[in-house]
This record gives sequence, C-alpha cells and structure tokens, in this order.
Amino acid sequence: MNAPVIFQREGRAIEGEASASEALIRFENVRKTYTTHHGGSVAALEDVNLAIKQGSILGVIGRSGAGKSTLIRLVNGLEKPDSGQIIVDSIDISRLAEKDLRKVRRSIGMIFQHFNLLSSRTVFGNIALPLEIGGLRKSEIQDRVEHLLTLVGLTDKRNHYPAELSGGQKQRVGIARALATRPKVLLCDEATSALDPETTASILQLLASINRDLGVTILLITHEMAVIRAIAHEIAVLDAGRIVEQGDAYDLFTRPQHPTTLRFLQSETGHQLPAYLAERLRPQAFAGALAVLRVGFRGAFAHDGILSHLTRKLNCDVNILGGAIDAVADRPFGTLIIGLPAGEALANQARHFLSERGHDAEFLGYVA
Amino acid sequence: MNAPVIFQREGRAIEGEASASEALIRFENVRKTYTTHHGGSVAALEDVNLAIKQGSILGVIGRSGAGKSTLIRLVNGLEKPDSGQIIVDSIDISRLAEKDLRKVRRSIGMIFQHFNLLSSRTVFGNIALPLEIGGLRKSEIQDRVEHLLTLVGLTDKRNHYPAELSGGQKQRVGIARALATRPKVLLCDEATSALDPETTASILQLLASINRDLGVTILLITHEMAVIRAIAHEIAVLDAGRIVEQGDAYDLFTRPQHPTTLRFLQSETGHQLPAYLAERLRPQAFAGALAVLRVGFRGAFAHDGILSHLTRKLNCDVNILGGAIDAVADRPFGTLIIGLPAGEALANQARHFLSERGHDAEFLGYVA
Amino acid sequence: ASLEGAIAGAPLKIAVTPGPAAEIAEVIAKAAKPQGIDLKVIEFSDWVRPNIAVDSGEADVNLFEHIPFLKAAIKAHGLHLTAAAPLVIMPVGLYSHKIKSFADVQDGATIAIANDPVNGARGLRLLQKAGLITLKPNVGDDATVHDIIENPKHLKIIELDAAQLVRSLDDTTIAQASMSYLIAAGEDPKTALLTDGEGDPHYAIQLVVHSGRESDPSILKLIEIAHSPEIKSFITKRFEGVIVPAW
Amino acid sequence: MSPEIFQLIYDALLETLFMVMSAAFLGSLFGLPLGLFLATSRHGELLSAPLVNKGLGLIVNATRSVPFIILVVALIPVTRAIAGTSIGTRSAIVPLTIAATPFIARLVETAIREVDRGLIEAARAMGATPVQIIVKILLPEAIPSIVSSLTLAVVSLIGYSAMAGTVGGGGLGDLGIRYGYQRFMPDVMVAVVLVLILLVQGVQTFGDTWARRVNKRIRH
Amino acid sequence: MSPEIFQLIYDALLETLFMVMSAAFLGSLFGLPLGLFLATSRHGELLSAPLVNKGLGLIVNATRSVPFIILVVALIPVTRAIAGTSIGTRSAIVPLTIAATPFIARLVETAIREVDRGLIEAARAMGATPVQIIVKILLPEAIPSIVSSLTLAVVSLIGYSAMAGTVGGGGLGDLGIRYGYQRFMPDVMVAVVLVLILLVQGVQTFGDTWARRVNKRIRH
Ligand SMILES: Nc1ncnc2c1ncn2[C@@H]1O[C@H](COP(=O)(O)OP(=O)(O)OP(=O)(O)O)[C@@H](O)[C@H]1O
Ligand SMILES: Nc1ncnc2c1ncn2[C@@H]1O[C@H](COP(=O)(O)OP(=O)(O)OP(=O)(O)O)[C@@H](O)[C@H]1O
Ligand SMILES: [Mg+2]
Ligand SMILES: [Mg+2]
Repeated sequence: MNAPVIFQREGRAIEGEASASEALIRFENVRKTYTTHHGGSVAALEDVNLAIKQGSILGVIGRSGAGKSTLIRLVNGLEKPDSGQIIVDSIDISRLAEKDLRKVRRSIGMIFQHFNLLSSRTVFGNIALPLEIGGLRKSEIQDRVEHLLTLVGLTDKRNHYPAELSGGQKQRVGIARALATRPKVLLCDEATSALDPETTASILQLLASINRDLGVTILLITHEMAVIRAIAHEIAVLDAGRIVEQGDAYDLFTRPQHPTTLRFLQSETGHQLPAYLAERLRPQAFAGALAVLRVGFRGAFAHDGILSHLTRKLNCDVNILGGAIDAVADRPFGTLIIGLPAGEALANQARHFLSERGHDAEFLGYVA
Repeated sequence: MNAPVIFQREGRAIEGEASASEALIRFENVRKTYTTHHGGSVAALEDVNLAIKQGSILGVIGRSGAGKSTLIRLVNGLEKPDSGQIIVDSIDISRLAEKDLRKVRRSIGMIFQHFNLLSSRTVFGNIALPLEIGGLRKSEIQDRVEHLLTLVGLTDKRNHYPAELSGGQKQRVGIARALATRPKVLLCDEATSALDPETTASILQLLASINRDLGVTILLITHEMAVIRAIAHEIAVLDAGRIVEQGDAYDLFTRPQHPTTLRFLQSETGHQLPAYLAERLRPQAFAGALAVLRVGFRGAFAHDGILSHLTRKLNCDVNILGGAIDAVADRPFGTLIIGLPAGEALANQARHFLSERGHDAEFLGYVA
Repeated sequence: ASLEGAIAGAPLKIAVTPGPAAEIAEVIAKAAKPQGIDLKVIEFSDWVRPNIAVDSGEADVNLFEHIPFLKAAIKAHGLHLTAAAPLVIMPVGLYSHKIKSFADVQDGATIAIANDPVNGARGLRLLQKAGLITLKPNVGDDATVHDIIENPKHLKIIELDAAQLVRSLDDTTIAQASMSYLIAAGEDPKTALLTDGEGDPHYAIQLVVHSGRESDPSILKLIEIAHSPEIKSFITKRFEGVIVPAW
Repeated sequence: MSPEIFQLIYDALLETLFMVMSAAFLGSLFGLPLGLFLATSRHGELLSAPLVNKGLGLIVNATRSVPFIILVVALIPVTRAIAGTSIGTRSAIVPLTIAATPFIARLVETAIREVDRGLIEAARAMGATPVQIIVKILLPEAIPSIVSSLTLAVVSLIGYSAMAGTVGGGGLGDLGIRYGYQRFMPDVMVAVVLVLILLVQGVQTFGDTWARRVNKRIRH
Repeated sequence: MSPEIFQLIYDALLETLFMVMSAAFLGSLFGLPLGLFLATSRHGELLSAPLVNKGLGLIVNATRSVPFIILVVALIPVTRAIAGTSIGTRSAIVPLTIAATPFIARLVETAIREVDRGLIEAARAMGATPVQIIVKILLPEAIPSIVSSLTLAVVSLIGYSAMAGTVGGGGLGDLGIRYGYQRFMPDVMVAVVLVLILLVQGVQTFGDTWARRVNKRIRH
C-alpha cells in the first residue's frame, strides 16, 4: 500500500500526545469503503488521521468525490468506519450503540449538503424539529426559532413549506436548524454553497461569532476558498480518500505543498495568470515586451512597499498585471503578477532582489 | 407601483429594435407570482425586461430568493408568467401549448439547482435520458455519453446510481445530461455550486468552449462572482424580483451602480478592506501611520505602471495592503488598497494624481 | 347403439353443493361408472350458480335444491329448469343450546334463520308452527321477516348464512338448522325442538335438468341409477335416518 | 320499488357505514403502528428487530391468507369474547377489523418505505429516538401516501363488509346479495349498487382531497 | 387426513396458482396503464383530461364497490364469452381479473403520485412527451413501490380467489370453505390454511426481495 503523503507543519503533530489530549475530535487510521449496487466497492476514505482542537474551525477541502462528506458523516456516526476509530469528546463514536450515540448527537449540529428538510413542515417547523426532539418547552422553542429566523433572514418565510423556497432559502433553513440546539460541535457540509456572497458573508460571520463566543468547534466542508480564508483556523486537504496535507490555515494558504492544495489555492489567491495574459505569454523577449514575474508575498504587511523599492532600485515602472493581496486567518498574504519593461538581465535582477527579501519570485515569460 | 431602477449602459438598449431583432431570448414585462399553501402570494418576478443575444453568455446574479431560478425556469416554460411575454427564437413561449413547447425544449438544455437525477438510472442512464427522449440510435447514444463521461470526469462512475454519488458528482451528471443533446440554449441554475475550484474551472472552460465553438447561448445563474468573471459576457442583477442593473460584464464589474451589485462585487474584486486592516483603521493621522487609499483600475493593462509613477512622483514607498487585479470578460481591472507613509497632504496629492489618470481613488483613513 | 354412443360420448356434469348432496352425487358417480356413464361432480359453494350452470348447459343436472327453491330461482333469474326426479329429503329443524321447550323462550330472544330466501321462509314457517310468531296468511315459500304480523315475544330474528346457523347456537336462543350442516358439525339431529318433517315431499331435494331434457336418455339412465337400492341403502346408512330417500 | 325497500336500503346503508367506519377506525388504529413497525424493524433499520419483524410478518401474512369467511368462523370465539356475541352488525366489526388490520399495515409499510432516507438521517443526526423519528418524520412525511392507502382500505372494507351478511351483519352488500343476487330483484340490486357506488365515490373523493391537502411537496 | 385430501390440496394449490397468477398478470396488464392514467390525467397534470379521469375514476370505483360475488354473477355472460364457460378454474380468472384491475390501478396511482415532481420537471425540460415521461420516469422511479403494491394485490387475489371459486375446482380458498366451513372438517381447513400461509409467505418474501432489489435509492 502506498503511504499517504502527509505534510505536517509547524510541529503540529497529529498523533502526538499533546494534540491527542487537547483534541475534541480525533480520527485514527480510519478507513471507509462503500459497496455499490453493481457489486463494486469504493474506497471513500483510507488511513485518515486527524485531530481537531476544541474550539477551532477546521476547513476541509478536496476535489469532488474526495471523501469530504464521508469524513464529516463519520463524526456523528451516520456512517460507520470499516476500521479505525473516531473519537469525539473521548468517546469512540464508531463503537457506540445507537442509543448512546443519540446523546452525543444532540450536542452535534449538522448542516447537510442536500438540506434534508421535511417537506411536511414549514420553515418554522423544520427549525423547531431538533428542539422538539430535545424536548424543549413550547415557549422556549418559539423564542429560539424566532431568533434564528431573524439570524438567517427568513422571518417572512416562516410559514412556507420547503417546496415553496428557493435553493438558498432551503439552505438557510438547514443552517438555522443545525444551530437551533446550540451544539458544541457543528458539522457543515457545503453550508453556503447555495448562497450569494452577501448572505454567505453574513452566515460566515454568524459561524465565526458562535465559534468565538461559545467555543463551538466547527468542521466546515467547502469548495469555496473564500470561505476557508474567511473563517478557518486549520485546513485539511483530502485527495482521493486520503488526507494529503493539513495544518494551520495561514501556512497552508501561503505555502501549499501538495499539488492538490496548490491547484485549489491558485484559483483563489491570484496565483493564476489571467487568461488574456496567459494567451499572450512568450518565452522570448521582444521589442516593447514586459517581463512577467509572479511574486508571492507573506508577512506582517505582506510586501512592505517592496514594489516601490523595486521601482527605485531598477529604475523602471513596475506594472501590476494581476494577482491579489488578501488576508488569511487575519494575516495578510498574496501573489502579484508584475510586468517589468525590461530584458532578461533586469528581470533576473528583480527576481534576485525579491528573493533576497523573502518573497518567492518566478519568471514566467514576456508579454506585449 | 414603483418603477424599477434600471441602469442601462453604453447604449445597450433593452427594448430597442436593434437589440430586439438580434435577441434570441427576450423577456417583456414579465411578472410571476406564486401562491403558497397557507394562502399568501409571493411576487417572485416583477416588470422584468431582458434581452439575451444569440451566442452570448448572460450571468444572472442576485441575493438568495431574488427570483433567479424563477427567471430561468420561465425560459423553457417550466413556469408560466402571470403576465408579459417570454420570447425564445421569435416564439412566445408563455403562450405555447405543451406539445409545441416540447420542440422548443429539445433545443434548450437545463442544469437544475437540485440536480433532479433519476434514482432508478445509473450515471450512464441519466446522461442518456435526453438522448433517448430525442430518439437517437443506441450506438450514437453510447458514443455521446462516453464522451460526456470523459468531459465531466465520471467514466469510472458510469454504473453508479445517484445514491452512490457525492454531491459534486451528482452535479456533474446533471451538467453532462444538459449538454448531451447539444442544445442551442443552455440554462444553468447554479451549475457549479457543488464543485471544487478545479472542477469548476474545467466545467467553465467546457461551457466557454461550447459557447465559442458552437455558438450556444448560455444563461448562467450563479452566486460565485468568480464564475461570472470567468465566462459571462453580460450580467443581469436581480433584486427582490426586479432587474436592477444589467449590461456588459466588464462595465458592470468595473463600475457597478446599484448597491446590490456593489455589495456583490466587493466580495470578489478586492474592494473590501481585509478585516485585520479595517479594525486598525483610524480617521486621524498619527506617528508612523500609513494613509490608506482604495484605487480602482480599469483599462488595457489595468494601471500601466501607475504605482511606479506614483512612487517616483511622491518619492515614497507605495505599500499594497490588499486588493486584486484580475480580468473580466478578458479585460483587466481591479482594485488595490494602497498605503502611503504620508500625511493628509501627500495622500490628497496621490489621490489627485491617480484621479487625473482616470483611476478612482478614495481616501479611507490611517493605519499603523 | 345410439344410446350407448350418446352416453359414452360426453360425460355428464352434475352440479352440487358441498355436504350430503355432494356425497350422494359421488356415490352415484361411482355406481354409474360401470354402467358406462361418466358422471363428473362439480361443487358450487353458493346456491345461485348451480342453477345458472344447468340453465346454460354448462352442467347437465344439479342436485341441491327442493321445489320451492327451484321455483323461486326460476322466477328470479328467468331460468329454464325442470325437476326431473326427487332424491332425498333434508329436514330442517329448530335447535337450541339454551332451552328445552318453546315455553322457555324469553321476551326479546334472538332467533337465527337462514339468510337465503327459501330456507328463510322455511324457518319462519317452523317458528309459526312452534307458535312463536304469526305470518301473513298465504305467504308460503317466499315469506320474509317483513311478513311477520305477530311477534308477541318481540323475538329478534337474525338471518345468517346456512353454514353459519349451526355455529350460532351458542349466541342465539333458537337457530334454524339444516340436517346436513348439523351432522357435519357433530350435533345430534335428534335434539331438534321441532322439524318440518321427514316425510314432507315439498322439501325433497331434486335432480334438476334443463327443461326439455327430462326425458333425455342419459338423464333417464342417471335417474335410474340414482334410484337404485344401492344408493338408497347408502343414504339410509350414511345419514342414519336424518336424511331420507325421497322415492 | 316500495318504500319498504327504501327503508331496507337506508338501514343497510347505516349498517354498512357503522361496520366500515368502525373497522376502518380500529383497523387503522392497529394497522398503522403495525405497518410502521414492519417498515422499521427489518435488519439494519431504525428499530432493527429482524426476528420480531419476521414473526409479525408471518402473522400478518397468515391473517391475510385466510379466506374471509374462514376467518369469520375461526374468530367466533374471539368475536364472542369481544362483542358478547358472534352474530350481528356489531360483532361483524371484529372479523372486519382483523381483516383490515394487516391490509392497512402492509399499505402503511409500503408508504413508510418511500420516505426519503435523507430525512431519517437528518433526524438521527439530531439525536432523535426511533419513536421520535417515527412520529415526527416518517408519519408526517408519508401522510399523503397513507391517506391514499386508507382510502383504498376503506373501499376494500366496503367490499368485504358484503360478506358480513354471513354472520347477520347486514349492510348494503348483504342486501345486494340477498335481494339482488339470490332473489333476483334487479331493481333492488341496481339501487343497492348505486348507493354503493355513491358511497365509494364519496369516500374516494374525500380521500383524494384530503391526500392533496396534506401533500406539501406539490407546488401550487 | 387421507391421501385423498392431500391430492385435493395439491390440486387446489395448482388451481390457486393458476388463477391467481393469471389474474395478477392480466390485472397488472390492465391495472398498470389504468393506474398510470388515473395518476396523470387529473387537472393540470401530464395528460390533463379531468373529465376522462373522473369518468374512469367512477368506473373504477363502481367496479370496486360491487360485492365480489355479485360481480361474479353479473359477469357470467362476459366470462362465458371470453372463457367459453362460466364454471371452472379458467373462467374464474375473468371476474378475478376484473376485480384485480381497479385495485391494482388505485395502488399504482398512489405509487406514481409519490414520484418526485422535480424529475417530471426535468423530463419536461428535455422535451419529453407524456408517454416518454410515463415510461422513462414515472414507471422506473415508482417501481419499488409498485412491486410492493403488486405483492399486496397478489395476496389479496389469493383471498379473492376463494370466492371466485364458488365453483368446483376453485383452488385452496374454495377447498377451505367447502371442507372447512361447509363440511366442518377442521383438519382440512387447517391444512388448507397452512398451505395458504406458506403460499402467501412465499409471495411476500419474493415481493419484498424484488422490491428491495429494484430500489436504487437505498444505500448499501
Ligand atoms: N412554489 C413556490 N411557492 C411560493 N413561493 C415560491 C415558490 N417558488 C419560489 N418561491 C419564492 O419566490 C422567490 C424567488 O424564488 P427563486 O427560487 O426564483 O429564487 P432564487 O433567486 O433562485 O434564489 P436562490 O439563489 O436561493 O436559489 C423566493 O422568495 C421564493 O421563496
Ligand atoms: N453510498 C455510496 N455507495 C458507493 N459509493 C459512494 C457512496 N457514497 C459515496 N460514495 C463514493 O465515495 C466517494 C466519496 O464521496 P463523498 O460524498 O464523501 O465525496 P465529497 O468529497 O463529499 O464530494 P463532493 O464535494 O462532490 O460532495 C465518491 O467517489 C462517491 O462516489
Ligand atoms: Mg459532499
Ligand atoms: Mg435558485
């Protein structure tokens, strides 16, 4: 068997005692296989080891079909692993009887990828469901649901049935429902995938605040890097059922190691050359050409005026052709594609200058 | 009644004869109301006027519940308008009998927000469905489906049933199914909402290529501005059932007029100050502070080395604190948040310098 | 020779109902075999279709009904049937698990009678005979509960399926019961409070044929076999004098 | 037709209504939980109890396999114990109920099986007990289908109730058989059948309307 | 029990199988399309033909409301025209089929109504004709539920067949009624009932297995 390629960063050990003791959720050598109707079998997860600290927000990313939903569904025992352990709050979930699982589950909220709303209940009724299951008093339920309706902006839809809602409205009902019981752990399977940026932002703010104020541990599956960037503390990258990279969100964003992570982040961090530029890129210099460099910045104030220094040092115009400077986990970082009206020599000089100051710089070619 | 606030740009008339004649799809004063189970009524669309050129890609954006899905469902007659006309290929769809609608529909592909896959058919069977409906020969169906399976990367899942697929895999089946009949018009309701960035990119490339090579007209609902940016030629912005802004994608991205559009784009174009900066922003200058400016760039090579000019002109370091330079509809544009180690006077000078050269610059405050 | 041919050519079909009629028909069939008649017994578990079967020619003869029932059926369904020969008399009696004499019948007691028209009338006439009710004069074989003009003890008269009557003895004060079911249920026919008489040829079960076939040679031959001493002795022995031959 | 016949039909209608409604009510009372249990007690399901499931399934099948008239006879002692007597309209309810129960149970079982698995998962994820899942998820979600099934069961019961005549239960079906079939009074038969059709039509229309009303999945 | 009785039971079993399977086959043949049509012809539905729907619904209800024994007799001319005779196992198939058809139709109707509306929409968006929607969407998606319904119908038919065979050679149910009910032979009755239970159990197990096999919604 191939050993998984795991990149561990900044000494954050996955299986070490230290992390084991502070971890609220721990996967240990978890393997999960599905058998299909036509008799085949699909290895959804293999050799998964993962520790999630109490009170942290873990972003899980990975290609479609990588096993993200499976991973999250193991945490509350909706799926049972073929082998390995899933330890939640010191209890091995996978070996728990359904009856004991129930208690654990009541402290875990889940937002489903496909919403799973009851068609027979109104928006209000759907959000009230977990509270009814928890046995809350009617007036208490009323209060909480009202509050949640306001939070997710569905007060005017309280009496609508799911069939009468738009996709995003259904998703917000799912979110409100998962928050209703004030869980200690929140499992979010693409919780904002059907929401517009504005609503997404407000939901993420909501999630961040319950994480900060109530210490809720959040597992967040998403394919939107912007979501990860906005609230994840840590990231795990799944690829074909294996965790290929995991660690601190800032580190992972700024120095991705695994090709999958890299490709994912490129779409987000301005790493990629805009199409119109990529088309015109030539390997050889020509008259009036700009030399194109890709420069990665990370640090306190990402590049501390370095482009101005470059301008002065080389005495030429620095043209920003693309890229982005942004913040991950509240620390700035970014990539800029710069163009210098210069030949190879000057371009190399620039590359040197930047590298010396701790910024990765890569020569890409020439563009008109 | 309130008249809708429509911002028309660059002379692109919505109802003018010119556009009417070249438009493949035209909405004329369309209004659509739903009645609900509890007796209320919801105005999903009001006074919608819209013209979509043959061969163009229209991105439809708007908040959750704005009426996007309703809009798209009117195009192939899945919903009937209360009043107004929807003209597709010179035929008023809304007045067509189901029988005649069928012919029109066979040339319109649709990707559903909720996938709507047959649970009783395998991936292969689901993709084959529209071809069977179209009465294609078996061998032809086989060939096309194989090709599509490759395109969406599901060859190894061909015999899986939908219940055995991940969310993104289901969505890809829905995409392949919509493309199977090689439609003239493609309606995409959040077609990539469940896909990771990599898969999204490849699907968007696919859509762009069928648009370019086959002239397929595409209506694309999405809440991901990156998707719009990547392939939309035109944009319509829906707000609470009304089209509040529409026009050329580049114009709209670079000079949004309506508050809704603005808010949407801010999340995408680096318009927003990173949270860590926003927190530290002060209105008054203090020792060692940086003056923070937001500069919008649009144009051939977005800012043509303007920051270098600024560096030389003011003789100070220009610090890029955030923002992004990117391309919309293959033309560069962007917003950068820059910091100048300077007092108010110098900041004003910089603002002037930039504004003179056609770049909007806004003074935000001071940061340490 | 022609007669032999006709007889050998097609089997005769006799429609019966389960119980004594079926049993007797089986014995007749056994006896007929050596004589060259192939008699096929078809059991019906309702009382309408054996007549319809004979009327339509799907059966040649039936054995389950007495003349009053036949008359009613002919009238009701417009059939072309004729009684060819009587075979047995199955008396009907009034039975009880609760009382020893009619004098013990309490006010408002429940009495069960048959729910088919003719046997129901038979039961009502027995009740009249017992002095418990009075029927309209001249109602005869189609009397119904609506023809009761006097019911001094306010008897509750319930109509039940024939086979159900015996089973209702524990729930009723008096139930009308046909001997055949009574025997089958293991009750003693002799315990009857009242019967309508072993010798009442009015209720003799008939061999019934399609009108015009009563002198059909094969039918005549069948009647001859049915009326043989062999059959007579079977009936007498098997039914211990409760069901008696009618010829 | 004489006014007497009208009276007969009217009485019979009341008897039928009484028998059918009682049996439908009782049959649902027992059949609903039984069907729910059958649907949820298979191996690996909510109440996973494969042996009990098999046992109950056998009993249900046994009850369903016995011809109604034999069931009536076999149940005489039970009927007597419950209704005090084995004959009459009231006691006909016992075998009718016992015939209706497994029938309704199977229909409910089928309806429950159709409920979206995702919803059960959602409820499990909330820590719902099996009973809560049944009461709060399975039943409400299956209601439109259950209502249609109950409609079917009531109509079938109207048919079954014709056989109640064997035990003196009376009712329209029995009237039709005795007067129309055995006495061949075609006018009575036609009248009875018409009333029966009206009754069934009414039940069906009511059931359909109700099923549509409780169905929240269908958009207006 | 005499070997003769065994022979009787064996013959009756074959008769039952023949009657029930034929009637189930024919009843499905007519009932399936009828049920499909009933489900899809209401106002605003796929084949929207509210009047025809109402008319057919009435006929279905009428057939279902007539007590089976009356139906059998009323159908004698039809039976004779089709089967050549009105008595015997073969001819019992006619009334059984006619009773089974509306029953199956109603069950199928309920099953079809449960199919996810989104799928019908998807097919409509593809330009599918109503017939294509029925054949390619509604039927395959409703199959698990239809199989369960057919199982129910077959079991019910086994019960009904006891009454259809109020004619010699009427199968197990009839044997049970004649020997057990009318001749008071409890041993035969018990034997017959046991065979019936086994038969029904077999049908049920087969149906359940089949329904599970065709259900692709359930994860393994
Ligand atoms: N069948 C219905 N009955 C009642 N109201 C409905 C129905 N369908 C949609 N609506 C309402 O109409 C409005 C527009 O819905 P629509 O599905 O078009 O929104 P949308 O823009 O696609 O939103 P999203 O991005 O969340 O999918 C919403 O407020 C929704 O609640
Ligand atoms: N019930 C099942 N039977 C067979 N295979 C399954 C089943 N459920 C999931 N799979 C397979 O397991 C793999 C992982 O699925 P999972 O749903 O965890 O992916 P995911 O990472 O959530 O993907 P997405 O982003 O598309 O939702 C996929 O290849 C999928 O096809
Ligand atoms: Mg998933
Ligand atoms: Mg939508």
